[in-house]
Amino acid sequence: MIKYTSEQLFDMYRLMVTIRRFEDHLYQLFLQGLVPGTLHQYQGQEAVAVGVCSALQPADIIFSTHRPVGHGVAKGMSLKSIAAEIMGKADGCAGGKGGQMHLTDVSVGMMPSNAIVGANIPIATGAAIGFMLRGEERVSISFFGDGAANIGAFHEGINLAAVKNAPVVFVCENNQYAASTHISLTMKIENVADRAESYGIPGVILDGMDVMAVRETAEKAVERARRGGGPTLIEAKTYRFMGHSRGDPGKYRSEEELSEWRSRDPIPKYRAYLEAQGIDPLTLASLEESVDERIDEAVEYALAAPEPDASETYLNVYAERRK
Amino acid sequence: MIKYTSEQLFDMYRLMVTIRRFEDHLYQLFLQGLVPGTLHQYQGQEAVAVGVCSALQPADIIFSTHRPVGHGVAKGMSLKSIAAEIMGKADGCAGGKGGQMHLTDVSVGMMPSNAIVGANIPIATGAAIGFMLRGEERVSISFFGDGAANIGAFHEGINLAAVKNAPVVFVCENNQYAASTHISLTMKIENVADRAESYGIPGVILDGMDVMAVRETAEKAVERARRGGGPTLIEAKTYRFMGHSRGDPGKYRSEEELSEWRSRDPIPKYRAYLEAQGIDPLTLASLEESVDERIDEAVEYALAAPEPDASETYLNVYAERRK
Amino acid sequence: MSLVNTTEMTMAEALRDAMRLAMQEDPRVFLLGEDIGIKDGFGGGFTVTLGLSDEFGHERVMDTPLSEAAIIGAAVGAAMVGMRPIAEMQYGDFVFVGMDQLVNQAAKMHYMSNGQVSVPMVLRLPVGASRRGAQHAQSTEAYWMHTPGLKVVCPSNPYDAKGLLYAAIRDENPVIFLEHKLLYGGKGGRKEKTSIDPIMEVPTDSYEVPLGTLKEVREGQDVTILANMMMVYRSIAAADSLAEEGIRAQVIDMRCLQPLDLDLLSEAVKKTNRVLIVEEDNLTAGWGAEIAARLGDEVFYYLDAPIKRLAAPDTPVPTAATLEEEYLPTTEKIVEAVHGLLEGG
Amino acid sequence: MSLVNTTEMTMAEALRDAMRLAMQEDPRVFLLGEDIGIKDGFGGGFTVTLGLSDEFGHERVMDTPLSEAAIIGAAVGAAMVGMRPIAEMQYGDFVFVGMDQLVNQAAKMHYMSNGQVSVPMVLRLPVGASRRGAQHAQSTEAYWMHTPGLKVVCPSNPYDAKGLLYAAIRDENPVIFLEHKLLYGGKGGRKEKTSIDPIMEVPTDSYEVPLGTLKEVREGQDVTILANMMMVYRSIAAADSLAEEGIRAQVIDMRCLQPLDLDLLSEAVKKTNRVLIVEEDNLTAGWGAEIAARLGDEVFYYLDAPIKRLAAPDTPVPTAATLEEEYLPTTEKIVEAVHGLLEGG
Ligand SMILES: Cc1ncc(C[n+]2csc(CCOP(=O)(O)OP(=O)(O)O)c2C)c(N)n1
Ligand SMILES: Cc1ncc(C[n+]2csc(CCOP(=O)(O)OP(=O)(O)O)c2C)c(N)n1
Ligand SMILES: [Mg+2]
Ligand SMILES: [Mg+2]
Repeated sequence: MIKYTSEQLFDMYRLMVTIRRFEDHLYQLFLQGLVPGTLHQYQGQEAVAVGVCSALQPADIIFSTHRPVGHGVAKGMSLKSIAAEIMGKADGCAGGKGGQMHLTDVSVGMMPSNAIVGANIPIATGAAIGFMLRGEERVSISFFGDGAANIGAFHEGINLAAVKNAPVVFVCENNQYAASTHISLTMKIENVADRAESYGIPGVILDGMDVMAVRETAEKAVERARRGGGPTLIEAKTYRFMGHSRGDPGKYRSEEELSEWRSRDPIPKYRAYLEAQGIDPLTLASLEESVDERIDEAVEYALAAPEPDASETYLNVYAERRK
Repeated sequence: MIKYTSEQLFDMYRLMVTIRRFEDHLYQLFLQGLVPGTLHQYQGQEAVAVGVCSALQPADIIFSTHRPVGHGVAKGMSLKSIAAEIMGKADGCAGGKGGQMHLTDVSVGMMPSNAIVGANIPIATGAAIGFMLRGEERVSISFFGDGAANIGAFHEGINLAAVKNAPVVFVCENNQYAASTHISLTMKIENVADRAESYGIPGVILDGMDVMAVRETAEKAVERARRGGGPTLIEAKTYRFMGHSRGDPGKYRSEEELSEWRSRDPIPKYRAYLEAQGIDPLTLASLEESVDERIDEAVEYALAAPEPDASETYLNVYAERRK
Repeated sequence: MSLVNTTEMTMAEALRDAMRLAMQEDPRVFLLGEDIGIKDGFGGGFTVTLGLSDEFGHERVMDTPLSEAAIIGAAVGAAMVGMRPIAEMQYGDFVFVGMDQLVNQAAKMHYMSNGQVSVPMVLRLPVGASRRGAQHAQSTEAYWMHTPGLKVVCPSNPYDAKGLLYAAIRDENPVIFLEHKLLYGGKGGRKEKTSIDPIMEVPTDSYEVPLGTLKEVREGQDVTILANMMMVYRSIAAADSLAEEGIRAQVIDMRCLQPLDLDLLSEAVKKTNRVLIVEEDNLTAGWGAEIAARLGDEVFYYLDAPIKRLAAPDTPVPTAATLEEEYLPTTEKIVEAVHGLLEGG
Repeated sequence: MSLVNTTEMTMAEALRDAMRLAMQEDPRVFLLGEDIGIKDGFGGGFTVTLGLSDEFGHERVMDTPLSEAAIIGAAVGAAMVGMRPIAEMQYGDFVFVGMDQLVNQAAKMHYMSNGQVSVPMVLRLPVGASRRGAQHAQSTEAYWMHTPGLKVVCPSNPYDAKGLLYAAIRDENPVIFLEHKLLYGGKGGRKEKTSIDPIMEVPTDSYEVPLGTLKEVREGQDVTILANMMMVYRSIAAADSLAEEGIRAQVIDMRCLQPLDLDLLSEAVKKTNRVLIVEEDNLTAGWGAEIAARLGDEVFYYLDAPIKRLAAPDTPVPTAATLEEEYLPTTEKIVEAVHGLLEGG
């Protein structure tokens, strides 16, 4: 039973392929020493960002993390603005001031991504409270990882959202690791979603490598929140194919584990699903080609973009009074 | 089936009556303007402090809160040192520097009580980790209220204790209120103990007005911790008969609620239990008398004790190197 | 020439009035904190929000669980989507539980987003020693002055309190608003032991006292005393006693530490050539250190004596009355310090 | 006369060695933090704990969940029962998540208990800008200088790093130990982009560099430059270039800000009569402000020019290279500031 239009199905595929190839391209640039700062990459987790963001209305907003490229692309940011920001260029989405961990484009609802693990949870709750007070039927999404599930902000932010019935959906991307530390060392229980019971809200565990499953679950939770049914804690079991950040070879992970999860790569899985629905592989191939073109364009744009002028350093510390 | 000696039973009664009458006496002093600082009183919750502390070995330690008098008395602090500290006198347990919210007597295992709600939870976990590393068979206890169950330190402290299997027992005194805010406004679930599941440790709910039930539950949890079985979260349903602090008339609580809980006063309940065990009411009466004498002595001592010398202000900021 | 309608107000009443008027005028303004709106409750730690939940309801005067990181974090999030939250810490010292949300989020959000997002919020911190010990007495100005992106306000009287709070609510940036416990003017059971309760005629309408301004509260040609909150009163008392010795001490109320009106200070010191900074918090790396360092550079050649600072010693705040009194700068100590200054230091 | 056995060490190796020796000598010493002991892991954010868990096991080199309030709080609790914990924040900026445990607990415990309990712990904070933006670059010294009960240490070279860390571990008080990211001397993939990797001969045995001491790293009669961590190197480079113009600049390494050796500073300034303070963190209410205010009082009559401060502007730390470079004080700016000082300011 396909309840999505082929346009929606294509869109999801386009976004997932874009994220994967864009991140792979950035990694190559890093190897060539062309990436000035750090890199926390999203390959392997594409189904979560795309599944959740495709379940949103345009006016809904997302709060991302130190690993924001997938969320930014899925929410509709331009590849140019992301690439330029990662390269520390003036035309970056934050003028080079934010950098890879601080991507933002309010015009598409991508709120500033946060390099403090877990800090976006109470912030997303506050945005949702803001929507309630303004009578706006908007929903806010908080993305975070398995590591974030053990920090105080997770507990306080979700509990506040629960008692205020705030229109926020908490999406935990459990990729099994917080940097080099496996989740078995940081929690005695297996599922982050089981912690939803402490706050009296629904907790849902799902296969984060299945974009359709993610989208359907996200749609239910987002509509529930929009209708005043309060927050949901979604735990997407997933995996990152790269190290934690730029130079991390990831030796703390076994080869077997990595290849086992690679075998569940969300993109070939979804491509097989599309083909099973009778979609012509050539269409997908041409779509992938257009993705590559857009990525090359964006990277060229970023590499050619000017550095921010030194005088920018002193601007935007304080916001001016709006009349 | 009485598994406690009559001496132990008497001891518990003596301690509960001491706490009740001592706090009542301090309230009278407050009304006479003789208490310089603040007061957060323990009347109504005596069974929890006495039940838990009587389950401990002498070398075990407790971490108390802004409402520490009951814990301090139950752990064996002298009434004189408590009264003098509350009066801000030099002979107070902390020389007048700590005050009512910062009672401490390390010689009896009463670690400095904490005026930051929830802050003693990770500290108690750290002490327990210290015992493990030192190979000492000691247990640390963290007391806190229902309000503390919603703060980040609760989540981080208990989770760390759980993953390290630390010998610590968390005792939540759920007296239904955090200052003027009823628990129904701060948590969507009913029982704090249910949050134990988030950390993979046992959670136990008990009638905090029944000192025997508290002691038995505490003994199991303390021995479990001492044997390396890890932490337990105990939730004692209890009630405070006074306002939140010194001048609070507690109008946010209904008369019915207060009188309903007063009808479950832990002291007459325990006294009835003792008499049912055949203990002569006269023995209890004389015991109460000796309590009153000791309280009067302690209050006189405190009222007569000297103020700390101004020069003390500058001492004990930094600890000297011990050779 | 329309007469301004005024009425007698305590600090608590003036602060409450500023919030009430702001909420009436602007639906984006809302309050959140512990025990601030509970029916028959406290009206916040020091009665400042008493009655507001009856007028505006429990959504706009929102009681929260005991979760300071979530209180500040939610204020940041709400401000980012167009609201103008006023969050209360029941005591200023509890801000450290939510410090990341203030220092790493609220203060840096506008800059890190290159101006795309701003965080128009006020965080109210009751400060100052009040016989409750080290975790219920800190003033904390210096932490906020060292955090770019925050504004820091510390009124000493009801008129300034109402005007500065009203201006802070309308500011586009996170404002740390310090309120001294002994100046609230609480009545009955809520009256603080050692409080000075300034009561003043305050305009009933809304008005702004612009952030970034300081106020000379006493003229004097011989020495300039810079003080804030409770220390303004002790400095004025000291100036009165100095006047009896013919020493004319100027007192400037440092009601806003960020942005800082350095020109006003420089002009003042150019005339008096001697400066004493009086600060309730600990001496080392206090707000006074920055003022002394700035003026020591700006008006170096006008100084006839070194810039002196009188502050609390570098100890946590003790609880007992005799110790708290020793800890706090007193009028006598201020007089003594001025004498030292006049003898060329 | 026994020759001291030495070997070449980077900062990371010197710090690791101090901890290794302390752990060998004293069973009370243990480490806790994120990713510090994971098999085939990072060895902490900057390789400082690499290999220690192989030697001492995973209890004494304890990996924790991502919970900074619990990491610091557990260190406080363990220290209170006789252990000597060394906690690591992966980046200094994350300390704000656990700030209450540091400012309200660790710093005040000894005082509030009137000496009954002490908190002998070390909190290691990797600091300094490294192209990762405002939440991964703060230095934070000033916050700790303003918190009585804490000691503050910030070494610039491997010799001092090992000796100061060893002394900090043996101190009875909570010590905030700042380690600059660009001085670690990381190798291979972990090498920071803009790092200066000081490698030095360091004694192989354990030794203490006493807390509370400062170090003249370059003599000079004309001006005194006070700097810490990375700014020591930029100040020395500036002194070299000034020397070519015949200007003799003294450079003092401010390796310990609390306790502070004010006498050494006063004596130095009495000779040079001119002072420039160079600080990587934001200017306003930075550690330089306290030093300028103190010296401005102590040696006022010896100053031939106002005490100058050169620090980062009052902005969060920008990420892009051109902006970070503009933000950080540079050797050129130091030279310029000294010229300004010599022309009488
Ligand atoms: C409060 C805080 N502590 C530590 C760090 C350093 N750090 C950045 S990402 C990370 C691991 C986070 O793991 P998780 O939340 O699972 O996200 P993932 O990286 O797996 O996407 C750590 C320890 C940080 N940024 N913030
Ligand atoms: C972090 C923090 N926030 C707020 C306060 C102010 N305060 C002191 S006690 C209290 C209520 C605590 O309620 P609970 O934990 O249930 O303890 P109880 O007073 O009921 O024993 C509050 C809000 C504080 N001391 N610490
Ligand atoms: Mg993870
Ligand atoms: Mg309670």
